[in-house]
Amino acid sequence: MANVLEVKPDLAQAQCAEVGASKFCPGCGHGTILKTLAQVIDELNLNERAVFGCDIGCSLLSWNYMNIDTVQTHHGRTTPVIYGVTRANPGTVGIAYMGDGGGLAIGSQHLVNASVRGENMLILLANNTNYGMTGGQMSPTTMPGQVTETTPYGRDCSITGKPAKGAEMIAAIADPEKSYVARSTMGNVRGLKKVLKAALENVANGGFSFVEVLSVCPNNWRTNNIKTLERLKEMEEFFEVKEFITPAKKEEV
Amino acid sequence: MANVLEVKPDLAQAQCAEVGASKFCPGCGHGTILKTLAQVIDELNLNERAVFGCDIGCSLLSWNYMNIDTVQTHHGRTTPVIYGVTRANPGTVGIAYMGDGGGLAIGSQHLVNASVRGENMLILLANNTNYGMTGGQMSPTTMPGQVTETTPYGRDCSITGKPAKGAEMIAAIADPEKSYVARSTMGNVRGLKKVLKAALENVANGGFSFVEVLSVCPNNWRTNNIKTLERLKEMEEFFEVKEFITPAKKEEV
Amino acid sequence: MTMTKEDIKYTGIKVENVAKGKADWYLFNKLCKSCYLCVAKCPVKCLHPIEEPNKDNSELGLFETPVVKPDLEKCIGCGTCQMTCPDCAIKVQRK
Amino acid sequence: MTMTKEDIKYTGIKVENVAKGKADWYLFNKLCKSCYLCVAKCPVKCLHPIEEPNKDNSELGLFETPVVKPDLEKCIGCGTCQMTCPDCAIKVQRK
Amino acid sequence: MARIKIALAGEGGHGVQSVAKILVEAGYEAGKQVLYIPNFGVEQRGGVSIAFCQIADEKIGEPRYSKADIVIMVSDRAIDRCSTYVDENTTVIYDSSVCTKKPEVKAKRIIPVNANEIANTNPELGARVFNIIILGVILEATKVLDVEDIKSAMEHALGKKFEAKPELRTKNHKALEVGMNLLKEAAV
Amino acid sequence: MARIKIALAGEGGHGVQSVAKILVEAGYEAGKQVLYIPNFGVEQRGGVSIAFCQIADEKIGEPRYSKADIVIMVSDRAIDRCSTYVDENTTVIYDSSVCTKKPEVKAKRIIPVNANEIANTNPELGARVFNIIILGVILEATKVLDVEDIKSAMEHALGKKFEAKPELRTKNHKALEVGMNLLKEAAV
Amino acid sequence: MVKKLITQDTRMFLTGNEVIAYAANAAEAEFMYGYPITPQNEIMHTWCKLLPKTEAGFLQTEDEISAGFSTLGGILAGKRAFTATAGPGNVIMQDAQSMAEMMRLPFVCAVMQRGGPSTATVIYAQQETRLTCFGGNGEGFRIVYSTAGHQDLYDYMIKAFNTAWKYRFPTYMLADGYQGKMREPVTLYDPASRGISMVPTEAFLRAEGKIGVDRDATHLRNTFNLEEELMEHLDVYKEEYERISPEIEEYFEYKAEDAEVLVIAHGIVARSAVTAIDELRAKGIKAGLFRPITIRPLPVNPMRAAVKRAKQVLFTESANGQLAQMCLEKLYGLTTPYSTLFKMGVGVTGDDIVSKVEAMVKEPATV
Amino acid sequence: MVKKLITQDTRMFLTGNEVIAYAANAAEAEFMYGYPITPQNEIMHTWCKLLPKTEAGFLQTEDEISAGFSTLGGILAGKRAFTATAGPGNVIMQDAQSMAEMMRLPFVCAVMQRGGPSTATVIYAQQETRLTCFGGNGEGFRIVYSTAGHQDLYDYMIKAFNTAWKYRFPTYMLADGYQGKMREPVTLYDPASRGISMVPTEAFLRAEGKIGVDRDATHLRNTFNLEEELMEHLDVYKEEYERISPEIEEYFEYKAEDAEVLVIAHGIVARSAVTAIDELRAKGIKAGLFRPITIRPLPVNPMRAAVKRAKQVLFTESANGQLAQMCLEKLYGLTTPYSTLFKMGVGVTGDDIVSKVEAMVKEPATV
Ligand SMILES: Cc1ncc(C[n+]2csc(CCOP(=O)(O)OP(=O)(O)O)c2C)c(N)n1
Ligand SMILES: Cc1ncc(C[n+]2csc(CCOP(=O)(O)OP(=O)(O)O)c2C)c(N)n1
Ligand code: SF4
Ligand code: SF4
Ligand code: SF4
Ligand code: SF4
Repeated sequence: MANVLEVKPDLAQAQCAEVGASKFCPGCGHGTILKTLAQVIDELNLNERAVFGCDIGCSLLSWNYMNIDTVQTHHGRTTPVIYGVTRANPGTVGIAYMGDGGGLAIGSQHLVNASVRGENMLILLANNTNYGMTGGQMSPTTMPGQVTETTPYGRDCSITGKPAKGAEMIAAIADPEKSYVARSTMGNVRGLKKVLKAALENVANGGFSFVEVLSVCPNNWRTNNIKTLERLKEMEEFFEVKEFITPAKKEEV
Repeated sequence: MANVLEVKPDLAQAQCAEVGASKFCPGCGHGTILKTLAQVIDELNLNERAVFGCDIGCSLLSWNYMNIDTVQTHHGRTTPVIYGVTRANPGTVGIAYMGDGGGLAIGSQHLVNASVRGENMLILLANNTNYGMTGGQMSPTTMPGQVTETTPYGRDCSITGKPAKGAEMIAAIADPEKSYVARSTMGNVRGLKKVLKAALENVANGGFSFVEVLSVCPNNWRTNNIKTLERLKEMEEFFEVKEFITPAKKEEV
Repeated sequence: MTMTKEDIKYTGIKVENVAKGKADWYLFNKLCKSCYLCVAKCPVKCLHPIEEPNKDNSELGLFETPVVKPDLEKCIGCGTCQMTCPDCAIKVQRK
Repeated sequence: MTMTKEDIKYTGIKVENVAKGKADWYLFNKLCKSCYLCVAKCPVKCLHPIEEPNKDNSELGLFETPVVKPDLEKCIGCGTCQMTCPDCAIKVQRK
Repeated sequence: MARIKIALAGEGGHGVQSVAKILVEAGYEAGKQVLYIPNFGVEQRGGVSIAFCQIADEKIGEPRYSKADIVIMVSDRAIDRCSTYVDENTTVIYDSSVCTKKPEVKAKRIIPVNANEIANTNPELGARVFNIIILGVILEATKVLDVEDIKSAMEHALGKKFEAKPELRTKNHKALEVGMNLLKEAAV
Repeated sequence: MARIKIALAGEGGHGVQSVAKILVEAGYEAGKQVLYIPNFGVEQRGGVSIAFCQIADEKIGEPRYSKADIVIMVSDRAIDRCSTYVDENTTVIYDSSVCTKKPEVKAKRIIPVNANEIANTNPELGARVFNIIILGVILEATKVLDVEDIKSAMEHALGKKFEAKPELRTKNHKALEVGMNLLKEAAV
Repeated sequence: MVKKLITQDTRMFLTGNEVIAYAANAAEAEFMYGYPITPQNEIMHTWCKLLPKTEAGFLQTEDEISAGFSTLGGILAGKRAFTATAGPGNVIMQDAQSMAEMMRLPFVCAVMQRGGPSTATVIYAQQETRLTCFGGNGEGFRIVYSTAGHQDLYDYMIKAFNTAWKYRFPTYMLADGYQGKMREPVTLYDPASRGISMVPTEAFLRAEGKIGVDRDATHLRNTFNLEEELMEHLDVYKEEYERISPEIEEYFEYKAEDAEVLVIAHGIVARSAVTAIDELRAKGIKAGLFRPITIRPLPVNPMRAAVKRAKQVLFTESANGQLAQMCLEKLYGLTTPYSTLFKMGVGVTGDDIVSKVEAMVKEPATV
Repeated sequence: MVKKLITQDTRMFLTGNEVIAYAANAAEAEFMYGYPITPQNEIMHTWCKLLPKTEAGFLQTEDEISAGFSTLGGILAGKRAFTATAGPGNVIMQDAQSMAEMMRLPFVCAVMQRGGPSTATVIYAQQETRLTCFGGNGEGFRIVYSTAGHQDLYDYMIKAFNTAWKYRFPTYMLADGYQGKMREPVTLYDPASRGISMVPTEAFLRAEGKIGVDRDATHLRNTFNLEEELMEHLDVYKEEYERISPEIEEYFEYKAEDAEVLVIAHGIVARSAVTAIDELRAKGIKAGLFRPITIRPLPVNPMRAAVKRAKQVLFTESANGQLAQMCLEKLYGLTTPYSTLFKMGVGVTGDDIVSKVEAMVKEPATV
């Protein structure tokens, strides 16, 4: 067993070599989502057209993960920064990467208005049902009964309301003629890749895309590998994994 | 023709006598909506339970219109102020009154999250398809082709996106078990009254209600009475007037 | 203390016995802003701005513009104008 | 200038000729964070944390915790582990 | 003239700002230094509308002043709001056919005019040109501008309407003249 | 002892903060003045984790200090990060069985210990109690607290686990002892 | 009514954030509105964990804008409501704070400063000093207590509620990431046992009585049509603020009486100064500390007196002179030379101050 | 490339807001992002009306938060982008401004001050002076030009773009509601005709070249894991800010040389001061004006010199001493007594200043 291996890991061109060892916690879903995104960028050859914006949230740890031009923004503000870029420089494939808190709570006015206006960008939302970066508080998507730091006795929906469903909301407000809206899961990497590809293709063609990815946060969930995947399964049952609006469907209309 | 009349105008108890002559422009829809609201408050006898919050926008001119406890807030912030009240003092019938700008643009994160959480309040949104108070700029609901100060050559939806549909969005995200969601119009005062009644009853019973009312802004539209009503008709065709979620439907489920 | 509705004296126009005597029609001129939405909405088109308002302060509205008045003969006392008026300037009282 | 992927030397584990010789299995230990998601996802349950990792620095991961290794006999070289790994620590190379 | 400070106040519908705009535009075209601040508040309509104008030969310093040289008040509420701009050097002009009261201020002179009445009664005029009569009054009161300057500024502002309805031009010119005479008479 | 300043640094997974918590808790229970600041940054995992502790007889002033009396480093990166807290009055302790290098600092003393190796090789111990061995080292190095104080604080922190698995208690006590001895030996 | 957890003196070993949650309960706070941000999270966590015992209320909002405005809602409803924030959260909460300032609402907020500007670090700083005192589009009619340790956190968090409700100016407890995250011993007590009674709250909306019969409808506003109306209000606020300031001002002096070098510092940096002063005195250098506890309003007279007595002044902050600017305004006319030791976003240690003062003594500053 | 509208000197009679829109075009600004707020609306309106001629871009955003951040996006994309705001909009835009400060982005914003705090009035004030100079959770490494009329609006709006792009500190043109809404004559010109060439912009994202071949991927951030990393950056910013300040500082003196009473005022209030000084001189009172044009950084040396020469100083503002605080910090050590004339949210007239100075002369102030 030689120590130095003769092969290199399968890192996409759009992914930085130095941060192959990313700053995310062990087992964190952000890694899976981003490596898949990087592969898709390679495949679509968008490396020079893409601009990647990351939110504050654990997503900020990706500030030097992608080997494409990247800007780290403020909590909730990745959407306006990125549509600011694409408005000023059309042809840019803008990607705004954020958590469920950044997207559905503090940044929801931008999410909603960018969707309605059909800004030319991909909003990519990693839903791990909590606020990872700040130590695991309730987020809009926290599951009923889920224990978090601000729901220490489990989320009581009679007080907090039911979990927010991002993709369903965007599907209801986005312009079906130019939008791609889907929910995917890191539990199905092949599916995720397909979705990201469709989403980025739509953006490259001038459209608006929203993709919510069901993700995991073993650190704050305090789960081991098995429990993590079990919870992800539960999420997949609760949050419907599907394409809500696709360019294909558009053509059918 | 006696100068001093022996009768008084039909002002609701929930409406202030002194401001019968409101600060709104001639023909402004805010007057119609608020007088109807006041009548409904009287009829449901909510005068002591109600708290009225008004946004910044022409709605702020109602800061002393209602003869119920009122607080004027900031642009877009009426929703959080009012759910702040009702969270702290359950039993309060909270009413957040705002324009389409305050509700769907700058306050949309609150609108969306209050709807998802099912805050115990009525969000009442007067949609006059522009920013009235600031002199008539485009708002999220400005109609295709509409001339405003920021779309001086008519709203071009290929640049700005299509008009936002508030009630449809809320209907997609509100909890059907406890929500009442409707779009009404000041063009049909009887219908408006029915809707407001259902909405406030639902709030009085602990629910969340959202009502969008199609309204008019003759001042910024620069329309006379006939043109004003014609435009309102156009709006009624573009924005579907209906109950999207009702407590009745809930029982059917 | 709030000035109650009873304390306020309203001036304006009274048109007696509209709708064949079934109702009286009132306009509170200091509430009217001359938007003329009532005029546009009247189902029998009997409501009109006063062409030459007199100066006794009952025919000029809040902004000193002419208020409206129905045609006694045509008015059916339906109350549409009252319902329409954003400023509660009209009252149609059935008898 | 970015250090290119070619410049970096990766250490780790090589398991040759898995899947009846159809593939080689590699683990880059300085990328592995010992989350063991690959372990849970392996369809034939052949992947395991190394119980007693040796100290030559190829069996301890980024946080100096034991990395994983497949059972040469059982591994079918399907690549699920590679796809699963959030940190690109595994490579299954078909021959 | 070093600098003349004019405050013009009326109800929202009185066209006070349109008149002020024509006035300062005329001053500008005549090569004067001018400065004009429309009063604006949260209410689009319904409040008292005030136009603060200055016309000067040299660069104007302060944008707003404590006391005006001429204050024109065309409604009761305008009297209430604008008395603060009056001191013993101020000429106050008010429309006695609109206002129900007289300004109770210590001023250099207080001159009533009945522009509104004239507008409504003179068959050559009409309610619409009430504000232009007031403009005539101001023109006469300030005496810093030529009637031709005003007419050309009017052309600028209302030219399109005049094209469409040439009799409007005559009416407006007439109103201007009437206004000027009104003050001349009142001033006697 | 007026005040003793301790900086303890290791990798995210090393249990550095748990050890520090037990240490200060013991100090608190012993009636000392204590102050503990966990190092925290944006990264939940992966960075160097540092615990800044102070134990004193009198009220503690500054919350963070420039130089520590004792610095314990249990990884290469910890050596890099924490050399700044060392001066000629500092005792530096590092785990030579984890670190691949020696701290290059000017210090009062630099003491290598091989806690990790011992944890992994001593059949009575195990990798899990590596941090408790370090705690023993600190206890011996500072000499301001009694081993019984530490044991009771450990009981506080790990009591539930000990209840469930009483052999854990023995193991931890053993680790503590080993750690103390380790320093005693190294210090000779 | 909320249930109070601390009924007798209790010594505990807590993080500062835990102390604040306990203090709010001791002050009979009824509702917390908040949005997570490091380093204040554990205030919320502790508050939430204690809810079954305290029977208080909590709402996690969608952002700090809503946290600020819904706190105002709670206050309007007559509840002793509060919030806590830091860094960028403090920035966007200024909008609500401005409304509180204009409407004289007893807004209470714990600010746990972190590095700035922007997201910067989650750790520690004193870079929100100016923001907390003067943020928003107003004149800073606010009251700000700057704390220097856990006992302060407890004492002043309780006091903040009473100050806010008594004077109706937004009131802040300004601390920092170190204080929030560090652990030290603290004695919790029932305020009543210290002779502190809580100022009763008042329902600004839905007060007792039937509208139009017992009382008028309440109409609260923050917008005026005329400049002059606005000025009238602000002039009253200013007059009141200046009148009550002497009652509110607090400060702490340490060996300042005969100090030749006077250190001026606030919050936890003042604690480092105490350490430094002891060391300096041991070395024979007459150093002393003036620590304003209320940094808004500043205790101007005692500060001027102390500066006048000294030969040199040192301003030291974990910021670029935010406190110094506020102080120097009030010290105008004096001529004691000053030096500065500003470390942006980083803690100031005793050693830092010792070296600086030694240098000052060696080479005295000139004006 | 945008089309420039003004190719030769053109005298016009415009509102200030119109002037600003023209100035932005003259400066070759390519994109405006904005949200309506009185009294800056007409900047947007004019910009939009001119779009077919200028071929520039415009985006009306959902709020000022997005206006600020999308402006940053435009700048990152390499465009000469800008925004404008006022009052509460300026408050919530501080978040984006803090990011610009941290990332040294050439953010340009026209601030048209209105009454505060809160929604207050839509009219006029100088109550955003501190906010614009120091807002957010940072140290105010910003450049702020305070204008006093339409010619200033044109000159400094153009200059703001060059300052921002040259020095990479957020740059503001601070004006007010009067200036925005009032009309006065102004001469528009092509900057080139005055020897002004526009500093070229630069694409911070998607620069020329293939990633990994011609250049590295760009990774911009505003967050650091360690306090020390943060300080390292801020120390550099501070050093640079101080180094370039002398190049940037601008001021205007009016009869200040022999002034016994020195009025210190900025923006349009300084214009009232000029009127007052003429009147006072006519009355035989030796009054003079020191007007900082850059209120951040302040022209400290000339200001100190002027104050030193004077017998008395008067600070006057349409605010409660926001400029005065900034100045007094820098004037520490001097002993010239000062008085104040602060009118919150209301214009200061020449008469106001005349009366005040007369009173000062009658009864001189003491320190
Ligand atoms: C204005 C503002 N408020 C709060 C924070 C603190 N904050 C940082 S990350 C975060 C939550 C992140 O959660 P999410 O967006 O779901 O992403 P995750 O970390 O789970 O990936 C919060 C509240 C901040 N940085 N800025
Ligand atoms: C934070 C903030 N941004 C902007 C404004 C300016 N503003 C006041 S009202 C208004 C628009 C109102 O439009 P809308 O909400 O549609 O109500 P309308 O006036 O049409 O009834 C705006 C932008 C403000 N007051 N505060
Ligand atoms: S805290 Fe959760 S979301 Fe954040 S890096 Fe760790 S596992 Fe991932
Ligand atoms: S501007 Fe429009 S919305 Fe506002 S009061 Fe006038 S008519 Fe109504
Ligand atoms: S009565 Fe009412 S509806 Fe009719 S014109 Fe007057 S204000 Fe308008
Ligand atoms: S190889 Fe990857 S998936 Fe497997 S344990 Fe290591 S980091 Fe986790």
